[in-house]
Amino acid sequence: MTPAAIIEPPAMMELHRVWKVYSVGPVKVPALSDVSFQVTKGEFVTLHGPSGAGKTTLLRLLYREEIPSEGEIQVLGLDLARARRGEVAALRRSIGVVFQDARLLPGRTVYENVAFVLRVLGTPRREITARVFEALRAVGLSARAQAYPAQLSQGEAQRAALARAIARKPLLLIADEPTGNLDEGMAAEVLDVIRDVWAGGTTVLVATHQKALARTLRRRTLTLQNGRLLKDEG
Amino acid sequence: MTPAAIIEPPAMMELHRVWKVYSVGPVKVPALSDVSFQVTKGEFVTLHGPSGAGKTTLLRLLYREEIPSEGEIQVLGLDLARARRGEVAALRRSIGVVFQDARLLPGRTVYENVAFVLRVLGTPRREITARVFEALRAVGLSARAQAYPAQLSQGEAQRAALARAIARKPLLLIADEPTGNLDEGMAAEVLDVIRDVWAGGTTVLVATHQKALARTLRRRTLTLQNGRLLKDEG
Amino acid sequence: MLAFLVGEALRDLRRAGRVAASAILLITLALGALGGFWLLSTNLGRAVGEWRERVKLVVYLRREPSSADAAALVERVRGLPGVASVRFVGKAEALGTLREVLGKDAAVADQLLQNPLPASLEVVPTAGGATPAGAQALIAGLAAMPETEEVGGGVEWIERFARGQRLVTLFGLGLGGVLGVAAILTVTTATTLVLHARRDEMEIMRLVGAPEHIVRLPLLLQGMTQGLLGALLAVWILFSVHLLLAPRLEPLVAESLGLARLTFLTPLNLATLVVIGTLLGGLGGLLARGRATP
Amino acid sequence: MLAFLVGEALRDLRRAGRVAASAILLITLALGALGGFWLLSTNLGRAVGEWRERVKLVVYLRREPSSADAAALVERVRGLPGVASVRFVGKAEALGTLREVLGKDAAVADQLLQNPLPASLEVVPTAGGATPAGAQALIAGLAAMPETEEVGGGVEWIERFARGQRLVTLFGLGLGGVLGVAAILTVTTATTLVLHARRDEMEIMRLVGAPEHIVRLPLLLQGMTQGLLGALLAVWILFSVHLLLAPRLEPLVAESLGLARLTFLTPLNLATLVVIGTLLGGLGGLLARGRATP
Ligand SMILES: Nc1ncnc2c1ncn2[C@@H]1O[C@H](COP(=O)(O)OP(=O)(O)OP(=O)(O)O)[C@@H](O)[C@H]1O
Ligand SMILES: Nc1ncnc2c1ncn2[C@@H]1O[C@H](COP(=O)(O)OP(=O)(O)OP(=O)(O)O)[C@@H](O)[C@H]1O
Ligand SMILES: [Mg+2]
Ligand SMILES: [Mg+2]
Repeated sequence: MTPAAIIEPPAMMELHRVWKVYSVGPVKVPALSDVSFQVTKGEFVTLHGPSGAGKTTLLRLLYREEIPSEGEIQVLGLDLARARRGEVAALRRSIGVVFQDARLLPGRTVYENVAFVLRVLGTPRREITARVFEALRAVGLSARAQAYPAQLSQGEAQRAALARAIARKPLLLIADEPTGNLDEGMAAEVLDVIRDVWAGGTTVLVATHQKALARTLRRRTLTLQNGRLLKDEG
Repeated sequence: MTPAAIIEPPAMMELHRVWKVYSVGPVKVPALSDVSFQVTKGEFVTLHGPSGAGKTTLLRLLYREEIPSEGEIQVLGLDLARARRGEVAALRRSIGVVFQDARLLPGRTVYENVAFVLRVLGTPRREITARVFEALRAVGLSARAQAYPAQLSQGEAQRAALARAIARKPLLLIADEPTGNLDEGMAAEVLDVIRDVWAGGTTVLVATHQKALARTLRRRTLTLQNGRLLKDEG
Repeated sequence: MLAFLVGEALRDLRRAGRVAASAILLITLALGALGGFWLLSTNLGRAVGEWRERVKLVVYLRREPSSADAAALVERVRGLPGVASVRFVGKAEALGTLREVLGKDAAVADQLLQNPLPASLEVVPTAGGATPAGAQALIAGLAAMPETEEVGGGVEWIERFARGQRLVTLFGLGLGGVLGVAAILTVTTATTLVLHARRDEMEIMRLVGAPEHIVRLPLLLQGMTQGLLGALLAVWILFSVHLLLAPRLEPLVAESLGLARLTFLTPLNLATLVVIGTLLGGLGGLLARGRATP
Repeated sequence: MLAFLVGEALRDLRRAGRVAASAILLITLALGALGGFWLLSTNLGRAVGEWRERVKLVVYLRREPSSADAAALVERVRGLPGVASVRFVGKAEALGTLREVLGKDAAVADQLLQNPLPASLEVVPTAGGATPAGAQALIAGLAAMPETEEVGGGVEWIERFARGQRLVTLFGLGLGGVLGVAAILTVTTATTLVLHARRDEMEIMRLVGAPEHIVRLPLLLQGMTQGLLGALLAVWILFSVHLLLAPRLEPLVAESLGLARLTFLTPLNLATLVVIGTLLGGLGGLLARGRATP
């Protein structure tokens, strides 16, 4: 399934002098300026920064929803600048992403949304139901399995996106504000789920604007501000 | 512009034994169960509750995006069960809503999104530019005026929605998690903006799942859980 | 407020891009077909008019009347119902005509000892007299005159004429049916396209309290603009095709239908096409609605 | 995996609802028009074939040959290039024909002292001999024979025939052009519709790493299903229309084109229509793409 290069990566990800400049009409918006860092396999990294700091932009570069204006990015040993379409798809299947805006398939129920990625991975049919419900139970959504995305509250949608990301047991889990729409109790539960996934060997990268959350996690924290990497500590 | 009944309302809003039950296939989801309360003109009310408690559902009923399964709702003196389409539109023009998912017009820039509601209200053209920039400055977005919604970070989109809601100086401001995607510093600024609007005479209803926020505001707080109104205190 | 509405309609049209172009072309196609049929039917109608003038009944007379008697007879026949015009043909004229008709074989006529052809009246019936039933009555009336030896000559023309009209009608019905389907499809598709492009936007507009006319009118104006553009395009295409093909088709048409010229649509026809297009487009815009307020 | 893909295609089709129905009907319309033209052109082709048999040249002979000489002459003419068949018409037969042609005026023929009509050969040209150029050569050859008095009779038929063929070709080109536009529009519109309905979904699928064939193939299958349904509908409509109209049109057609029967399309023609429809639909599905990976 995954190309040989992905099996034993030198580093989970590696960014070298990455810039991302958006053009809005004549205006240039530098969303990321000269960002370099490395994450090794099995790390748990928190990406912290205020609104508009460039957190989502950085994560998007990692699964190649965007390409950098300058600089080099390697994820799971794959050089994203040179990757072919099939390789990008294979890479994305190894990464579980919790999008900030959930991005569930609008025409499918919660169950079908989670089952879809498993089918795409070629998971045998008889395993799928069990694994989908296991993931939904973990995020506390098994009761809403038959609901369509438009029928979910914001917090529920985000948890469904988390279930979709973890059901496939990814090598890398990227979560963009996974607790942004959750109350404290629910947020703690969701963090426990993410910690369990990490304990199972998955590398984790969580973006958040909540200082408190970053502190709670007590992990390596990258701090972004105005597109610059201010601190790398923990 | 606004019907006579709206000018001197007996109460800003009044809910009487309101139920909202959604059907998801054969399953009935009771999002709100037997909710009754009143808000008078000039109040600042916080609606608190965990994810899925029914906060968004309750707010939707107030500007009639949804209709209750049972019970009666009056807003600004208008009985929503009996309101005609033109009356509903007039009511919505008197209410500023910050949607949880921002809901900006996707084909228009931030400036145009804010200007649109002013034009709809019949604001003279020469006033519009000044008022739009005043609102954008208040939420710290004047630099992003020419960006389209897809070019905003989540936090920026939510602030644009707030600018749109306050630019028209509404009688009632409804804000659904206005700080959900904001860091602490930005959240405090946004709350100051909302307090200023309230100080100008607007009645305010803010929904949040953040206990800390509800406590900071030290205002009347309605607490929802599983669709039931648990507490009404402050 | 009007400037605002028109501005909204234009920006929508610009943004709709390929979708709008597609809707415009669909309307062009439907109107082009309609106009083409109209063109056809106008010219067929003219052909039918000319055919009618060729329909004539021949009343063979028992003997050649004096010229005064002939004039009186012509007067009398002209008074019968269903008669448009009457012409007297003397024996000598009849032989002359036969000689022309024979052409190569005219030698036959030269060999005659005496003129065996009878004098006759050529009767052109009115539109009413040219229907199968009207012709029946007219023939009966003509046959009943004491001067008449026999009536003949035109009946098969009348039937051919009636068949020709049936053919045109059938053709029109068939094409009309197909066009009806095309027009309905055009409107439905345009509506669906516009709807898809605007549903979110319309819903948000309603939620911020935009009055219904501000939500809908731009769509209506946009639809009407599309319809107008489509119609103008169709008129232009029809005109070009007519300009290009008419000179080439005329010899063939002259032979098969007996028309010397293929006329184009009148300005009134063209204006009607443009109005229909605008209304069709407007209907598409009008039908499009976002999620209704509950 | 196949079951998954087919399942995806069917669920998309179901969800597309009105949009899919619209696309299907557009394909039906385009194929119906194509099939209708085909039907027309098949029958016109048959009519042209029958016209050709009516084209004949008449060689008027200086004097009536003996029956042995006549047979030899016929043999010789048959050997000329461009000649399909030859028939000898004696003086007596010619007068009999004239009498039939005169009908009402046959009295003229009875008054003759002697038969003034010449004997003749009726020459039917081959397809090559029936072109304007071929006829020119054939007429020259026939005129050069010592027995020939004059050649005539068929030239205007040949020109009429050539014009008829030109008319059919022009008609075909015109209709073909309109159909081309309709087909392209159909595909574009179907593509746009499908795209609008699926753009978000396809983008999300790509983001979760679905391989390109899983993103695209259901769309292709869905498009092909739409095309297939549209084509079958078109065939059914053509069949019904033919069944309904053919008996009514046949008398008119017999008169104007000389065809006794209007034939339907062959099974091969129908299969081709169905294949074209399926390919058109598939093309629409194939062209639709979400936002490309950067
Ligand atoms: N597609 C785009 N086009 C133009 N500018 C963009 C685009 N996407 C993001 N930006 C800008 O880049 C900056 C960083 O955006 P980003 O979404 O990465 O922020 P963020 O840290 O995720 O913020 P938040 O916490 O609010 O989600 C913002 O100023 C934003 O307006
Ligand atoms: N359209 C709908 N159809 C079916 N169920 C719905 C619909 N909208 C909301 N619900 C359900 O109603 C309940 C309340 O939803 P609501 O959006 O009001 O929650 P909330 O308090 O706003 O949550 P959050 O803080 O996560 O936004 C949830 O369980 C949700 O799944
Ligand atoms: Mg973000
Ligand atoms: Mg909510």
